[in-house]
Amino acid sequence: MAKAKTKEYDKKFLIGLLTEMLKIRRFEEKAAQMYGLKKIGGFCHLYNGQEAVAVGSVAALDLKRDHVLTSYRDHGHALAVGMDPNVVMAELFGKVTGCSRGKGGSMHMFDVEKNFLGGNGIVGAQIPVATGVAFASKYQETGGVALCFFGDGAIHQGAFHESLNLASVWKLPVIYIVENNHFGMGTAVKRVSAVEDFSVKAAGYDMPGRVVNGMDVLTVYEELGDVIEQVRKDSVPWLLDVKTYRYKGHSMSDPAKYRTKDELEKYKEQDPILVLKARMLDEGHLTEDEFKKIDDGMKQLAQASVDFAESSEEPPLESMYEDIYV
Amino acid sequence: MAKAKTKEYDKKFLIGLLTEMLKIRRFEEKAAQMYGLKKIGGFCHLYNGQEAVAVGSVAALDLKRDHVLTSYRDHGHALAVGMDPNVVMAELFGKVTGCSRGKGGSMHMFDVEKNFLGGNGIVGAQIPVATGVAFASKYQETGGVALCFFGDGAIHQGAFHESLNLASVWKLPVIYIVENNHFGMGTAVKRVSAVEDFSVKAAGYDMPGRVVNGMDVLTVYEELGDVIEQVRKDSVPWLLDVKTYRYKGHSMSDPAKYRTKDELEKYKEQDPILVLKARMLDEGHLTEDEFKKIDDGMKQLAQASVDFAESSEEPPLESMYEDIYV
Amino acid sequence: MAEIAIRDALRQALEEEMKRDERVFIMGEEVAEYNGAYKVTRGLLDTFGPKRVMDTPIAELGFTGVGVGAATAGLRPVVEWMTFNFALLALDQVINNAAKMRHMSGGQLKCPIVFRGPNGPAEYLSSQHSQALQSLFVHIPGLKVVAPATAYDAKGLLKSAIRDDNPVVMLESEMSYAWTGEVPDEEYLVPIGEADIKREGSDVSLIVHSKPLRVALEAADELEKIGISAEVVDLRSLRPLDEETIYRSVRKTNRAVVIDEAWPMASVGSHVAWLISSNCFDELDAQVELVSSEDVPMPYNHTLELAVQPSVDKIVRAVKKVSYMEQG
Amino acid sequence: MAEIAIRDALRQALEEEMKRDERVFIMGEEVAEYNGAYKVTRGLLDTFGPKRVMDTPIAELGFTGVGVGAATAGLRPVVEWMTFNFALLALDQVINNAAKMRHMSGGQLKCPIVFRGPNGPAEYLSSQHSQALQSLFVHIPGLKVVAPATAYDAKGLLKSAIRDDNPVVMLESEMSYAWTGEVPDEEYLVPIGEADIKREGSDVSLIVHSKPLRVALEAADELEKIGISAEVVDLRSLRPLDEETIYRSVRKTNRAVVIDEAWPMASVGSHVAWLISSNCFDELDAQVELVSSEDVPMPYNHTLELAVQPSVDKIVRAVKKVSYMEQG
Ligand SMILES: Cc1ncc(C[n+]2csc(CCOP(=O)(O)OP(=O)(O)O)c2C)c(N)n1
Ligand SMILES: Cc1ncc(C[n+]2csc(CCOP(=O)(O)OP(=O)(O)O)c2C)c(N)n1
Ligand SMILES: [Mg+2]
Ligand SMILES: [Mg+2]
Repeated sequence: MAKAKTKEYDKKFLIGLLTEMLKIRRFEEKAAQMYGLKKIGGFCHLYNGQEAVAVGSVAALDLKRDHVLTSYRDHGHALAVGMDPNVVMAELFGKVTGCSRGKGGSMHMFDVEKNFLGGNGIVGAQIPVATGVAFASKYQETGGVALCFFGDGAIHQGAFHESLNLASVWKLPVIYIVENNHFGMGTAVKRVSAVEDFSVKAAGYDMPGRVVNGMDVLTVYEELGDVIEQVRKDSVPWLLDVKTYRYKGHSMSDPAKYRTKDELEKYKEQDPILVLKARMLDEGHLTEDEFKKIDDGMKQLAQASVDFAESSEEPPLESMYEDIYV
Repeated sequence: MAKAKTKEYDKKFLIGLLTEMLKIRRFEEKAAQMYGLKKIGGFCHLYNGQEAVAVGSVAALDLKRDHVLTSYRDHGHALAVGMDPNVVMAELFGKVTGCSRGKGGSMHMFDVEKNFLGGNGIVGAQIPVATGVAFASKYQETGGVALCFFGDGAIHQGAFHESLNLASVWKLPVIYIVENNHFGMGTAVKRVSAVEDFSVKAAGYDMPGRVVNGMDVLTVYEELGDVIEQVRKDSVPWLLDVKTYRYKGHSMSDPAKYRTKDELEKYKEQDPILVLKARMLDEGHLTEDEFKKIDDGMKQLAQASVDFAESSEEPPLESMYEDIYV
Repeated sequence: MAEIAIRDALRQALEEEMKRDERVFIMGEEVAEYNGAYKVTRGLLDTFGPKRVMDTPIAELGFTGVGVGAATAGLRPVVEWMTFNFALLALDQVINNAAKMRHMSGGQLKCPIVFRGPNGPAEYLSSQHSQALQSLFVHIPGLKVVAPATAYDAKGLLKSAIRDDNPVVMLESEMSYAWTGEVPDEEYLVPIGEADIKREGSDVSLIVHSKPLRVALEAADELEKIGISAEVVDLRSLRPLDEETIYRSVRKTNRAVVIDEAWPMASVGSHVAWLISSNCFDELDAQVELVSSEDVPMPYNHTLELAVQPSVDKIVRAVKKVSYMEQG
Repeated sequence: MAEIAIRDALRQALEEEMKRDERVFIMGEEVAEYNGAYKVTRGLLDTFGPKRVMDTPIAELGFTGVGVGAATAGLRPVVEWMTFNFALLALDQVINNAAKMRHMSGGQLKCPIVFRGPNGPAEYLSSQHSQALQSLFVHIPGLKVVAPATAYDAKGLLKSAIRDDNPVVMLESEMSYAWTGEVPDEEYLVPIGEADIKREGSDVSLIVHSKPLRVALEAADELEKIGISAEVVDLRSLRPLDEETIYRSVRKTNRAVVIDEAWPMASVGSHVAWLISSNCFDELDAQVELVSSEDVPMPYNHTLELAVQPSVDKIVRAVKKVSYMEQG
């Protein structure tokens, strides 16, 4: 795992990353709280702990031409691509002001203008779709790259295998990013995978692969920047195994008894927000006061999104017949 | 590709291999002829050229406890495991005396007593099934090994990926054998595969892999013997890329315009029957006369199977309601 | 008789059959260490160990096919799909292999396997996670399909399914796992292929299966209040279908409403409605009505998702329609 | 008007639409260099080059999903499945993605894609390769499904399908690719969702789709000989279904036989039979009969496989039954 190079970043950029991660963290905390109050139902897969992955990756993208696709654990990516927290929270509330008009809920955030194509609830099913999005970019010569996020559990799906071979044979500009949070629901990676580092699978598709430290947003940013540049230039797919960790249970109903408190605490010591904060304090790019101010702002944003969702309308009954056919 | 070691074989054993290969070759020629006469219909995928693969592999098996599964290109395996050519030909004719009572036809040869579990028409679908058969052998502690044959085209199916991971995680006694005849229908391997040697895929499942020369029956026998021994001992799966070639079109309706005559001729020079014959002549294990006698015998066997099939009954109409539920 | 939840009835069935027959084992995502996504397999790992209670990777096609192979080679697997929505990935192994193994081999092989898990809508899950997919399985000869809606039937049918030498698809329901019902202390089986009259009546037959049994029974209560006596026929088995019991009921009541939480087109519901229409043509006093799910993907919003499904109100309205009663 | 084969009509549709719209491309196994397993795409590689006519690996789930992604991102893919039997492997991408993309995104996305290939029994292929699987697709809201049986309809419907902004499943048939029929020289479309009366009649309605249209028409000829005037309604589109045209015909003839080469349970056939039973209840003089495939996996033996499918004889018998005529 390569470490973040000690590049020089300007303060504004770093503040941006920090803000994005805090935005997600505070939003997810709010979502959890609202779930507890039964304002949100169903599955609700939170992103706490994994913020550096979405934020670092998206920071390296050009969303005018690049695309992002992910699984049901999608609030983080939705916010990272720049979706308004209001419409994300409203979607969680099932309100008509939600990005998917209350049809999709937690697992199905979409924003076509931000080139964010969801939000897929079937484990691994976004992998062929993202491959097809990359296909379209190549076909239309947009220069766009598709970022395809999926979990460590998804890698054992046939869809992964079929897609990677296709992407390699057709030289598609797609980056497959395993968000390896070490568990698929209650199942530790090792119990269901023949290999520990998924990057070794890349060779089977004659594809470059790399392991990335997903707890450090700058590492993610730099590695992705590097890879995206290559993909844009050569139009060849990549496979990245990005190691990260989720602090919460798999979904809101999971008490996460399958792991130790120690393990969780160990990861929290490398918390991506703390890591970046420490570095910025260290480098003089941040003061505790500034941090608090940003953080408070993000808390307010999360609260505002709840207020927005609360005060939004339910979708009208007839809307059940809408959004099916064009 | 390892060459056949110059082990000492007794004449009887070598004659056995030669006889089996000739049995298949002459049977397939007969089948082609019968197809031309419209005695056989539908898809009919012949095995000419690939005989060394089934014969060499099965020779290394213990069919009291081991199992064989393959694709629709299954006449060769059926005969190699010792099925009576009569019931195989009768099945091709759709007669009630066929192994599958005229229900299965060319793609679905089965012999439960020979532990030959088919004969699967869906590309790659036998891969999970064979994995499950190995699972049962391990569960029941029979010491049995499952041989799973499939084509170079099948390797891109998700079923392959899911199965190999499962077999590796669960340490199942299964050997995955790509019968790499360089084409999936009209598609050359290189056009649809990111890699040329499939054995490289094994590492992605922490599994040993090897390339085998499938045109030499003794090589196949020795390599398989070696691998089977290891699998039986350690109960770990293997992936073998066995290079071979099919002389005929994909099925009887394919004129095979996608390859050159030269290429075909080049492979025919390494014809597995000729290769073994030459070696046996060389080593004094065979005379031309003996060869002719064996060959004539196999031609007669093929003809006898046609006679048997011809004179067999059609399945009764009511049988369409049979063999569905136990 | 003990009053237990459906999830526990299912667990008892698994436990009893695993004790009875060493060849029975269960596999699926999270069935072992996590005790099942919906806790149906709770405690089984402790009782039977990892050889017989196996967590799988998320690879529905692969592990379903492994089950098919294991069944073909002499074991009796129970494959749990975390939900039927994910089973779409495994359909090839179910339809092209499990359902055809015996046929393709001319009767040489058998494939004694149970595929089970929750089917149909749960709550707040949107369209990929709330599908009642029984039609896709019922359509296929070579499969059996059962759909219990009470603890008694769940246990008895699962035991029969495990003992059956054919592939059996068992439809459960997330929303009804917690429903309780009486289950005998002694061992019993519910035979596959027999419908059950869950409530006797004389004016109209409500034909139902799976979770909507409950709304059908509630609708019968409502109907009683307005003087309509509804008979509730619980199909329990969808393939084979107990046509005789259905027709006997309809020939008595002369009116039928079929309830199915799946989409209407090419569904179990419309099939049963046609069977009745055709086979009871002379006895029917009105057309057969179908109360299905709306023909739309399931929305996430809870009000909408309830509105999409069969309800007491919709059933009552359909009954009034076939009774030629003015709509309110 | 030229008389051309269905396969050529389909190719013309592809060619015209690919010329018309740069975003249209076709992919599938053997569609390019091999000119299509059934030669529907003959010559397209030469005309449009490898960018727009793409051979795929044998990876149905993968390339179908790639199509879905490409459609979502602005292209208009035509995905050829070598046969529908293999499409079972791709069903998750069709049902959970293509059919729901628009819904899950609250109307933000659209998925203009055509899935096509031969469906239904061919000859001497046994049970894995001879399945009529339309029910599985027709069941799903979010999809459109078309099933032409003439060259005219094949061309016109494929062109409409390619221009449609929704996912459209097009059922073709290996056995009918060679059937010829007249096709106008000028451009035309056949709208999705309109049934077509292929033969007018007054005594009984034969409702059919896909390949069995031919046996239905032959049966109508036979029936004429015994004085029964049969109207043949070709559904052409299965989703949406042109219910009005069906009912109009049945309200005229008062008798209906539905023909479907798929298995009977939870099928398009039994669904249509129920729709008629229910919506024409007062106009029907007899029950609606369904002539489906036998409820068995397809045997390889040719005599058996013919016996399994709908035939002129079976249709005539069904018509006699709904006409209360003595059986011979
Ligand atoms: C095909 C399929 N199978 C099962 C599920 C149920 N399920 C939802 S998430 C999940 C675990 C996925 O783990 P991973 O891919 O590691 O992603 P993470 O949740 O850790 O982000 C499972 C089994 C599903 N949604 N889709
Ligand atoms: C899932 C599936 N897709 C497509 C087909 C049609 N098909 C039959 S054989 C074949 C080519 C297979 O090639 P390969 O795996 O190399 O085996 P070979 O025929 O060379 O032995 C194809 C595409 C099929 N039977 N199943
Ligand atoms: Mg994970
Ligand atoms: Mg091949």
